[in-house]
Amino acid sequence: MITNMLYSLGGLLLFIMGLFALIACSHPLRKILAVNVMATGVFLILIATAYKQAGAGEIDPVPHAMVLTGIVVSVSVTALALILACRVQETSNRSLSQQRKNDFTGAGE
Amino acid sequence: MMSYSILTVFDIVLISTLLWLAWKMLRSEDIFKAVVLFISFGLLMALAWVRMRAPDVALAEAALGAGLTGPLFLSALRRMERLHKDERRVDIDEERKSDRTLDTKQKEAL
Amino acid sequence: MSYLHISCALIILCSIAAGMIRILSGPTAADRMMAAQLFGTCGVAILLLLAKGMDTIVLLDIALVFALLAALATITFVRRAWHEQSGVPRR
Amino acid sequence: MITLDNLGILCIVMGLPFFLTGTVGLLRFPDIYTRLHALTKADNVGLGLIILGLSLQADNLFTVAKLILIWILVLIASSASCHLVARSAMQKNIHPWVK
Repeated sequence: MITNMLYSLGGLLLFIMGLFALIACSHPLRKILAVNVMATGVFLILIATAYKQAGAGEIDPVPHAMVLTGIVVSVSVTALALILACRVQETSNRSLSQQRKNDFTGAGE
Repeated sequence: MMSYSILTVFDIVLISTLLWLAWKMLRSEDIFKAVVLFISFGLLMALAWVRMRAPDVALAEAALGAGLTGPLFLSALRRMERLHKDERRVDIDEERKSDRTLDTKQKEAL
Repeated sequence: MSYLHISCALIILCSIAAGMIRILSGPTAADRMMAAQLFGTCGVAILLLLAKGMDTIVLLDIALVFALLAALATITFVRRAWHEQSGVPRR
Repeated sequence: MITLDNLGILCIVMGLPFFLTGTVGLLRFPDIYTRLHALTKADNVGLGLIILGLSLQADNLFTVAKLILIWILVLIASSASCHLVARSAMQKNIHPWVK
């Protein structure tokens, strides 16, 4: 019982940390890391609800299946988010330097 | 009873290491350090799944979380830093160009 | 459940927690990556000890995956992400 | 009384100081190459001793074969990545530490 409480508390703290970093940090890569940490916290709580001790009977397999699916989905979401972050930075950089060039040569006026 | 208590000590050390790792990862200045800490975080999460008697989840985490996500983050970091460097190089070129035009204007004025 | 194996795993876990200091304070990027490699090797040892200590033989397969994929991150790092202070001699 | 089980316990306990030495070397040594040396060698010997002890305690031959396969894989992976890091550091002009 104490193990369930311990891991649930750890998952809760991980979720809170990830939420805080998601709000407080501005770098896109760090936001993606924060979302990953939040997802891990949720998985930890889910698995901790299903845990039983070695002699205390069978473990409920439904949360395990949900977490397994969740891990795979989280990896694909991370890959997509990384590509989007790279593309966003590329586009904003290009538009920024283009804008500066226009300001410098006076073409924008 | 003895092994139960030693398992509880194992849990406490594992969870405190995980929380410390996550805190340092989310509060570090260097983004590369955060990515390396994330790889280590994935490895330790696999140990936590093993401890929760979920070896299927641990297998998925070891293969995907530690093996695939880390290289994805490293590649994305490389790409973003290269873009950043290119952008800075454009700026430096512009500064040089502006210096040169200023010089020619001054020479013409002289 | 075996008391000895789990306490050995606990000692190696403490050694991992000490190796984290090198990730936090590594002067170059390679030092941080090497500490992550230490996590891989020690993780394999912990998994093997827990497989005996918790009587779940399945953990050997997870240790196999660990052993294969711990090198992948290092190789990706060397091939694609290590470009700091190139050409600068360092004492 | 020396049984196979006790011999396995002895090997496992003997493997632990190698891991601790590897971590201390990683923390205390002065540059990349010495840290690589401590990490790669000490940890692999410690893992080899632990695997030897676990094979002495194992139930069947299949488990022993799997344990030895894991050790060979760890050896290959860690020596390959160690070599890559060291060669790449040499190419980046990072000089070895001299006293």
